[in-house]
Amino acid sequence: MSGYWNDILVGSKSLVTGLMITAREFFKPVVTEQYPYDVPEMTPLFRGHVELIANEETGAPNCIVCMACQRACPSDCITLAGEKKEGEKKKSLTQYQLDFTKCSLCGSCVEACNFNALQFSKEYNLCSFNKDDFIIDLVKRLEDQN
Amino acid sequence: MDTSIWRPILYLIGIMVFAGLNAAYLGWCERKGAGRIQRRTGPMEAGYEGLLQPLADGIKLLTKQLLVPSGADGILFRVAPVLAMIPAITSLVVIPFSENIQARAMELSVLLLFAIASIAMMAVLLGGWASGNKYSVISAARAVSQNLAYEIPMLLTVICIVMISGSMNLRDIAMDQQGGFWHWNIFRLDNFHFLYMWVAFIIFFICSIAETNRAPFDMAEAESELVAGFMTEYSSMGFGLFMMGEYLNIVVGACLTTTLFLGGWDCPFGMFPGVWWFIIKIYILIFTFIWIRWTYPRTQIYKLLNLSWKILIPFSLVNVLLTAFFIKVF
Amino acid sequence: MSVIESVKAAIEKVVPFSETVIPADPAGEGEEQQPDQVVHSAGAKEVDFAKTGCSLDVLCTAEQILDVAHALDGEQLFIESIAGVDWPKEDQIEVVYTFSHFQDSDVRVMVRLRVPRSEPKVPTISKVFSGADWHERETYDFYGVEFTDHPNLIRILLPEDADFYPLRKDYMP
Amino acid sequence: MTLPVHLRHDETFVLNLGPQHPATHGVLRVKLTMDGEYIVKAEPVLGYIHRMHEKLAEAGTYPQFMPNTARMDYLHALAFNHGYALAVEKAAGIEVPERAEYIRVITVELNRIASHLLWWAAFLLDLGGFTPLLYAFDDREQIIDLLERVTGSRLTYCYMRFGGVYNDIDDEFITGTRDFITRLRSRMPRMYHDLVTHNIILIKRIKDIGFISEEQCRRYGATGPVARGSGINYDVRKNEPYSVYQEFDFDVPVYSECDSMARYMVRMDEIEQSLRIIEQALDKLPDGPVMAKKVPKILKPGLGYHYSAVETARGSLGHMLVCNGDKNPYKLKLRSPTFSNLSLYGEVAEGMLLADALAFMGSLDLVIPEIDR
Repeated sequence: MSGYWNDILVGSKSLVTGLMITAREFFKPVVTEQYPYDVPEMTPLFRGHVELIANEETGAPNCIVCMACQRACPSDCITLAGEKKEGEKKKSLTQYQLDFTKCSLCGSCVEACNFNALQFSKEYNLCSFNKDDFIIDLVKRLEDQN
Repeated sequence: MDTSIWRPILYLIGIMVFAGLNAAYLGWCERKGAGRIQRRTGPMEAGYEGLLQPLADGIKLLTKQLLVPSGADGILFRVAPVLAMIPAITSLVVIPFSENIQARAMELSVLLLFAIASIAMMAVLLGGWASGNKYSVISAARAVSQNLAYEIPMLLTVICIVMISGSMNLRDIAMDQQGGFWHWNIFRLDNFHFLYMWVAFIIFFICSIAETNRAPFDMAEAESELVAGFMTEYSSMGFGLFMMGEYLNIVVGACLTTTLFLGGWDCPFGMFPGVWWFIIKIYILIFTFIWIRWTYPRTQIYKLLNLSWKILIPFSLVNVLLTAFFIKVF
Repeated sequence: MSVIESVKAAIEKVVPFSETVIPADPAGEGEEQQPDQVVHSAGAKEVDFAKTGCSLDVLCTAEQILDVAHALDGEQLFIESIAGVDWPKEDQIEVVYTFSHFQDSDVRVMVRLRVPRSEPKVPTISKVFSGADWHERETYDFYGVEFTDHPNLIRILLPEDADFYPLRKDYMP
Repeated sequence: MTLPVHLRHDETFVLNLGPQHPATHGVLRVKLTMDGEYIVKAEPVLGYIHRMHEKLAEAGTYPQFMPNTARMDYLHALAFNHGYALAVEKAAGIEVPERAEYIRVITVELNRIASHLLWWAAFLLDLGGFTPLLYAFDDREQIIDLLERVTGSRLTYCYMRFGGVYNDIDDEFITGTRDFITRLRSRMPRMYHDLVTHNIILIKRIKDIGFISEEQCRRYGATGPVARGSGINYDVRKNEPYSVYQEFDFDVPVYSECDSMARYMVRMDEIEQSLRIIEQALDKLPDGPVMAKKVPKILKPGLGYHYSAVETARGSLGHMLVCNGDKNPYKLKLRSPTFSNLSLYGEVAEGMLLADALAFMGSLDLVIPEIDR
């Protein structure tokens, strides 16, 4: 019987305490961000999809087509091709295709690169109805940026 | 011209408008209230602070198709949502909003109200049963046992009020409490009724939460157990009517609590009584409904029945005895 | 007596300890596989916990597994996992059971047994360790190892109508 | 009028709970044979998001499997990272610099708190309380922001590397973590315990519900908070200390009530213990590199069987690695904790009410991708 009264008393007290807590929260400012109006800033290490790094002087990609990133990729989303131009020591990049639909943003490609040619972009709001939009031509992207 | 015809029609229109606005905007209030409690903004996009949200929701629901599942009982399935709405609107007819604003003053209006309120649970039963969905059937079964368990303490507390006021007319009950908060049934000074009437008020309030199927007693809806219970198979306005019915039931519950316990349209300090006091009181109560819903987890059906049979019913029986005793002695 | 010693004594009764390992190497590619670690015949031995994560390595036959399970159950070990390993070169499928202990640290018993690939049949231990039920179903699912007397040997992770065993080395999707 | 078809032939009926059900936290299906609201037989059906990670491991090289580990238990992804890194390091004999070990512990414990907070939120959602979810997310968001600073991702981390971690932590992370510890400590008693733990409705809902005996835990191999809620003092961090856990002073919360409330309390106490570990790790954090010098580009670990266990938020995670000297694993067996924890569901849920069975399921803390792998 004591449990019965105890349940009623302690129970009612706990219920009132609960109401007090939510009431206090009611008057506190909101903690959410209204997304399209307040855009959060990405941290410096944020991993968007990868992008090519351009040489500071020439503006051409740093990539020498060693294929290390392609081999390191767990999900086969990188296809690249290059050709050796006349009078140059290194190969130059002609095509760098990223299939972002398969990418898991693990960063293996960036780590595998020994020539400072790849980095993560800061793009996070990509969306499309078309699957082809996510097969990204990074060479073209770099040219557009320049 | 004979005004006696126009008066009821005007009141009916007024009630329809009141019911419609409440059904639409309580949804918005609930979402805003929940948002504030959870420290987010709630609806913001449609209109200023999302004020047009009910309109948008209404248009969306109206333009959708009412699907009747193949295993369902077609007639009952369509009737149930309407049944959820009608008793709530009908109940508003006998509610005295102020001394003069009452569509129909009846001698036995309390009895009528409770008779009609039971039909609202019929809607849940029929909707759940007719859906032919197993979750809905469980929900219907829960709704019946819950309704049964909570009608009893609710009516027992109402008996206390009837004994004190000596009337079953809601208007007379409210008139009896005029003249400041010390005349209200909950704090009534004469005959020392305040000693136990606040318990009756709490019992009545808990029961009205249970009767209106609100959290933490939303056993029939229980979205994380029974998906949405009786509403699982409803789409379009079928769903919309259930939602509106739920909010209107809250309004009726709040009106009833105000009339029975909180002095109806009386000002707490005994001055300038009027309809605004009634409105303020019912919205405070409605806010409490919302506040409670967004604070507690849901109870479980057997714990809920235990609460009713083991705690509320004994307490309300004792209350009836005490009322009789105090009336007789003092 | 510490837990590990009593476990040893219990296993000793079923599977004798043996330090000498007979290099059973039917495929004849002894150069690639050090027989000491990859293939050895029936017998239990102690292994370095720090290096392999196990304290006992028991290689038994399919008939002995129920007795081993009873012995380990008596020592209050709990079942950690059951895994299959496919060895197509030896034409064998290996079933690896791991058991561990709740109180005593560094007790992990790895019980291994090998059955022919063409007819992989192992008695179930789900009567002893109820948890083995699902693990055995998983092994059946991936390797096609048939656990005899299992109450409910059906596919668990793959769809019911799957007719392949994906973790066998020769399975190509 | 006749009864509906499903009730006509027998007194019991079959209720399909899931694969799309709000309380199963993903695509788990439980086939329930019901007698009214009572469960006669419960049979979990798995495999709706089975992805065959074990075959994927065999198909790629050792480092290529690392991103997959985070896709199993998306709530405690860093522990899965850690477990796989430890397994391969043990097999290949790679030494990890001390600073990297400390950073691993800090991030894993932060992630453990995030996982428990999300469990708490989802559990309350199962019980019908919506508001606590948002309060827990408010705190969890702080952790996610901190982890995003160091790992670069918010949910499916790929942070550990063989021989260290991907990136060093900075001062902002350290001060942020210290702030977070004070913040959570000040919020725990009010927002978590007063609002929910002491709430009579919650106590009535989960006390004496879902009784799991110690013996059942052993027979089914249940670990983690489920075992600790049944009075078993088993924590891989204490029993087989890995990484630098032996350097820290922390308790393993054990409750012997064996019910859902005990499991609830274990997790709530574990949050506080994790805070203690993080605090000590931040104090002791040594300087130095975060990546071992001599890690070969192509790993070829030694032959044999290697088993390594770590403690995730849900229990003991085992990686059994069979190496044959090749550059990809010969066999990787993942012993996921929830797989074993869920296997006792059928036995325990028998005879329960539907609502209780769902509360019990919530108290097991299921993460379906980890069960299905």
